[in-house]
Amino acid sequence: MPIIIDEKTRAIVQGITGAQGSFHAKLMLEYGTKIVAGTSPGKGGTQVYGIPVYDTVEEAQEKHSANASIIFVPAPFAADAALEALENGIKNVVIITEHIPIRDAVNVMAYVEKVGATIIGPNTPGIITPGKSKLGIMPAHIFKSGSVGMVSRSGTLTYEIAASLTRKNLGQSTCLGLGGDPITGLNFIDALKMFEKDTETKAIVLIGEIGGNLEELTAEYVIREKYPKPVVAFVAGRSAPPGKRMGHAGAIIMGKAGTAETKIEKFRNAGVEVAEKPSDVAELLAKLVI
Amino acid sequence: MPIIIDEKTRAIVQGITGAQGSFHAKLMLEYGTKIVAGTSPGKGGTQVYGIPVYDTVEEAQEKHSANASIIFVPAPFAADAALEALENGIKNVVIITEHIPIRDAVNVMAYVEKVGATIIGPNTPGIITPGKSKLGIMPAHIFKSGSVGMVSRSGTLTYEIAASLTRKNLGQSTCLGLGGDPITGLNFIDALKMFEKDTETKAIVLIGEIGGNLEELTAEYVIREKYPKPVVAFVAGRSAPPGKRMGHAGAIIMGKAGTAETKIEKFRNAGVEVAEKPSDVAELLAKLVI
Amino acid sequence: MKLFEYEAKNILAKYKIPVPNGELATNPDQACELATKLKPPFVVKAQVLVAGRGKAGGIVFANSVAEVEKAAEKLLKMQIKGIAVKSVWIEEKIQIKKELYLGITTDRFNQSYVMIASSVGGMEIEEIASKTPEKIIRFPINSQNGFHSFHARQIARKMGYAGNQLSELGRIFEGLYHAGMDYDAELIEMNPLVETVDGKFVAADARTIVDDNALFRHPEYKNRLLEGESELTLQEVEAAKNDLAYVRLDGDIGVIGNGAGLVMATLDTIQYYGGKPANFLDVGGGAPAEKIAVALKIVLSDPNVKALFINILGGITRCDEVARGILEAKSKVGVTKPMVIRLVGTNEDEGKGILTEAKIPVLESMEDAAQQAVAISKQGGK
Amino acid sequence: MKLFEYEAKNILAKYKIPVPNGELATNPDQACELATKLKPPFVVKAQVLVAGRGKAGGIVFANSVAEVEKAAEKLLKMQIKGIAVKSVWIEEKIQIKKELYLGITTDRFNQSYVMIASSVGGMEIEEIASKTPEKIIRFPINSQNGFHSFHARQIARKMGYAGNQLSELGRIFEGLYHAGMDYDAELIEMNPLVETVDGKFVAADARTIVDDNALFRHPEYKNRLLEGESELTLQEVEAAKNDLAYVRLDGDIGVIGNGAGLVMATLDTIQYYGGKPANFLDVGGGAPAEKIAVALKIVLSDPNVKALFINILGGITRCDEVARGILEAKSKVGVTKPMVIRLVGTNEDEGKGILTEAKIPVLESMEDAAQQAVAISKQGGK
Repeated sequence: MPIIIDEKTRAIVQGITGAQGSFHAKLMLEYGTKIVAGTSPGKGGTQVYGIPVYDTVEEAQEKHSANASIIFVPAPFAADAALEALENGIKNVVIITEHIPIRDAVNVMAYVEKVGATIIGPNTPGIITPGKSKLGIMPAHIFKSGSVGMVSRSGTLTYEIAASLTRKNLGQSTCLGLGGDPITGLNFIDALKMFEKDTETKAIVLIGEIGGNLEELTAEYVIREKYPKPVVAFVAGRSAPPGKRMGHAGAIIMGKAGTAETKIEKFRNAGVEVAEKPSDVAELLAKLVI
Repeated sequence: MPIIIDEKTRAIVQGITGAQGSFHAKLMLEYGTKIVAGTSPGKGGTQVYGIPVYDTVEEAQEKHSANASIIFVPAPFAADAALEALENGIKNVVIITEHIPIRDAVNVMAYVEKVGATIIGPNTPGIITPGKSKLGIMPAHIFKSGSVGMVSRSGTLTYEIAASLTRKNLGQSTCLGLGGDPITGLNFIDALKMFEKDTETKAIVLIGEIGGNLEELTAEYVIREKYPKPVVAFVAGRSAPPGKRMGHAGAIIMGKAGTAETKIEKFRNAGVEVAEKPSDVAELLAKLVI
Repeated sequence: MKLFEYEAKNILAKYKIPVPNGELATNPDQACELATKLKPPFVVKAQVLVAGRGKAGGIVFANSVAEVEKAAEKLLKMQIKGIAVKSVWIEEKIQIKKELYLGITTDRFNQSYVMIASSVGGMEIEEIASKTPEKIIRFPINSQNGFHSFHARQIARKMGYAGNQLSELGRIFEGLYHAGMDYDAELIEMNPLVETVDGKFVAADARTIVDDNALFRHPEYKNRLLEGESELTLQEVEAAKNDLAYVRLDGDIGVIGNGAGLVMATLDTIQYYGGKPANFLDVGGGAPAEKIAVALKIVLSDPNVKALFINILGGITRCDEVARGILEAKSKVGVTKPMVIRLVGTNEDEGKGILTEAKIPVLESMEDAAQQAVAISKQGGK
Repeated sequence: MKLFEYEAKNILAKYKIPVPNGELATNPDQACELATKLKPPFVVKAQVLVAGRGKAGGIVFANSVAEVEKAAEKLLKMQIKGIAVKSVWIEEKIQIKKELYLGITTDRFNQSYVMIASSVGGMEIEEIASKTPEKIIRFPINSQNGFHSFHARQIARKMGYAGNQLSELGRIFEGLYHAGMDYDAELIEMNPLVETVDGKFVAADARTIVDDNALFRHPEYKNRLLEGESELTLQEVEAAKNDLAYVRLDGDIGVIGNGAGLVMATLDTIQYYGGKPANFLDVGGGAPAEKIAVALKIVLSDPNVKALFINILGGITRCDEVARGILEAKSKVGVTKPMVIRLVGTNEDEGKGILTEAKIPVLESMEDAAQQAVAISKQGGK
């Protein structure tokens, strides 16, 4: 069984009537994801590609009992949407929305901690279990079912590397974007734990970037737990000058902490192979999984 | 065993350097209560009647591992003190302070609900297990060890009735003031549950007053659970005109709800004896416990 | 502390809750001038803090500026339940389709704030609760989790709204929550919250009671309270200044005690023995001598009082301080009415000693003291 | 968004955190006049948003009003790291006994805010952390429970304070927390927080970075950002106005991509093949054609750019919109530099179709495209 989502996942789309929400609801449906309902306050009673739309998650849940949600709600209202999903019993929530204020994200995560749920994102491309289910905005055709687990802080870079894996016939069990914001739900270590239990996953690709210390902590975790499956990493931002924010709040380096160099060094010390450029990931992986 | 406190209780006094805090710390010590430490931010390192004073509960706990606290801190800072006690592992907290804003009290109670602890008060005279321990400001000499459990929304009225019980040789197991504020920790039902389990308690005196619907809910509880021990009630405020606030936030009647009449009627329907005046409580009780 | 309607509406407006356009006037000329800024028809409303203003004639409709002037003139000469009308609120009249109720108050049992909503409004919430209990929605608020706009939408849905109206109500409910929290309201309500004929929502009347204990966070209101700009009588203002809880009643036995429960039981006992209390006065916990003296002064300033009943059971309050306060009042204010004093509890012996030395008798039983006070009052205070 | 020191200090003062008395001046005369309101000796500080202001000579001590005028004159003519000094902050000099550090930032791993305190201050927190790691106190904040004054006192105690100083530090820390939350600070720090010779505490320097994503809650700063009153270059202001993330670098290959990770990897790959990127430009997710056109315009306005490398991997971004944006830029702005375009993902076929029709070649491999862009730049953009 892959991680978090599979063919049995029943999902709602929050913010389904917006341009992105409706566009991707259609793509997800076409991919085979069970999208059972959508929500959009003020648009209750309408339909989007045949999906019933409700004003509240409460009503959607009364009628459809979903177990996952994907959020396309604009940033100022996205934290509210996430809390709405969680309070109405949905345990897996993917937040696509970017530009959510940090304070809002912190509040959501504190609530998650209390109720026990899984948040992917915010500012994530989502999650895909190729051939089974997709809760995200990734272009589906670049993925292929297989045994490589992928977890990444960067959206488009995930596509880049997933596509190169697929070209080399290295299919994926589940691909998961953590999200590029300073505060996100799942982290690398959570994902490694899930992939460890998943019998379909034989090796893991981990895509990091400058800023923060999640990669460093993950490297320590790999050493401490003698992580049993092979891991290949790529870290974006080697050429980034310190102190400059690169594109989103996640990618900023302060002084020495969080540079690509320290992250790469820590990974290598932990026995994690680190690729020089995106296309090298597939080559390193091919050697490991044969 | 009596309820909540006994001779093994180890307590700290928060706000011990104030006039009330130090005065009652002394009285509690004299009564035999194990007061192991006091706190008062800015006064750490001093002593009050031989009790060591600390700036923080954290430090007091490192050195004395108390399991109860009594708070005399001024109203604007009292909620902070309660949270400090709770976060530092103290599970029984008595808040003597009156005039705590409702919003602050609500925040404390929401935290209590999360961590599981017992709050008595605010705006309470505290709790006394006669002959064993006293965490409160009640004049000790009016109490006497025995088998009547008392629980009350009113401080001085508790003394009034406890004294009349003692005069009739009706001793008390534990006497407990819920506090006169609109938001308090323990309620009548919580106390009834505790007294039910306490083998020393043979009968319960319940002192209510106008305002709110706690008495009504308690009467319903007594019926629903077929409460096994005899209960005698007194309700203050028969002569109060509606819509006027009587002395503290607790004692206000809005329209028909919360009048003495409705409370007394509900109690009588539940088989609870209701006294006409304070001195009648002891007489009704004497008949019940013989 | 109750706020005036215009204050409550100004708060709502700050939280982007629609209220009728309006202006406050303290004389008919000003009313006339301000009305020209508004669109007719108008409603002119007496700003007083007593309930039942409408039935007492405190709300007048006006179709023209001239009628506003007349209404203001009439209202500003009125007394409503003994309170003089000092200002009027002139606002544009709303075209009502439906009246709703929305309020936030405290829920003792759940130890939380609770939002109460009803698709029936315009009368007291207690009346709504007894007439159409099935229309009352109680929504407890978890203060750790907060009240979010999705909660507001869930409530709006239960009230029977959908679509844009649901979203708009959601915004209004969320605004009310933040207003209530920020202003430490123990009650904040819009009653009625009106659905207009064009499907919009407007708070046609608003009521806010600020938690007295939180006034230190709201000095703007604390100051107004102390300056007497409120519904309080002179005695009540004096009491509030001294942190005493005083309520005037219609009898002739002045009562002073410590603890709301005890004072209420004292009133009840007086009544039980056939007497009539002149007031409720709770000196609270730990009152020093000066406060006791002020309490006596306040109670004695009521000409109806024929006898004084002081009932103290000391816990945090010390009997010696009470005794000293009584002597202080005797020497400074001069106590001309007969006093019945009952004094037991903390430092009881010192307190009794002080009074006995001053030749003031002290009783031990509340019932005995009550009977004695009733007897004195029946003899006309002799 | 970084705030100026004086803005950061004004925020602290609002939360009752002691800051030195000070005034802001934009010319030497004004500096002279305002200094008379303050007590000498003075410190005159250039208000710029770049780090290392002190080492660059941006802080001048002055013993008299005349010296303040001179200092202001000098500073207001200065450029610090290429940024012109437009204003100076004149404040009273503090008698320092000890320098402390206190800041609040985010903790990715714990998904929370974290307060960082140290009894050593005055240098960058990273330097403190590497020199005296044992002096760093990390205190995670649970946003549901909040940060209360007792938390603040616990931290002060760990910093080695007791008694009144502990209480005072507690008040300051609590104030910093509320300031940070209310202003949506992703970083708020007092460095140094000074213990003065008389045992008081004063925030001698202050830094605040407001979360860009929360600027909709803080229009006062959002407006200043857009008006260019900040540290940003012209291109950066233009980018911010259009919600584009742009960072100027020192190479000659202009880069446009979608997604920070991909754009960074693009820069890395250019560097890997021996080229030098001229900028970072992330159009973000789902950029419409107009935004792509603006991105091209911004990158092309940098005279150093010899070649343009557009690297798009569409997810939420649609390739057809990107293609239309490129054509729009070509027709409106005129693209004179050679372009290398790599375009795959959502609506890839439509996008390629549009560009192919316009005779613009499209590549599929990022590495191939990078190598081609590097080759063009090495030939001087031909």
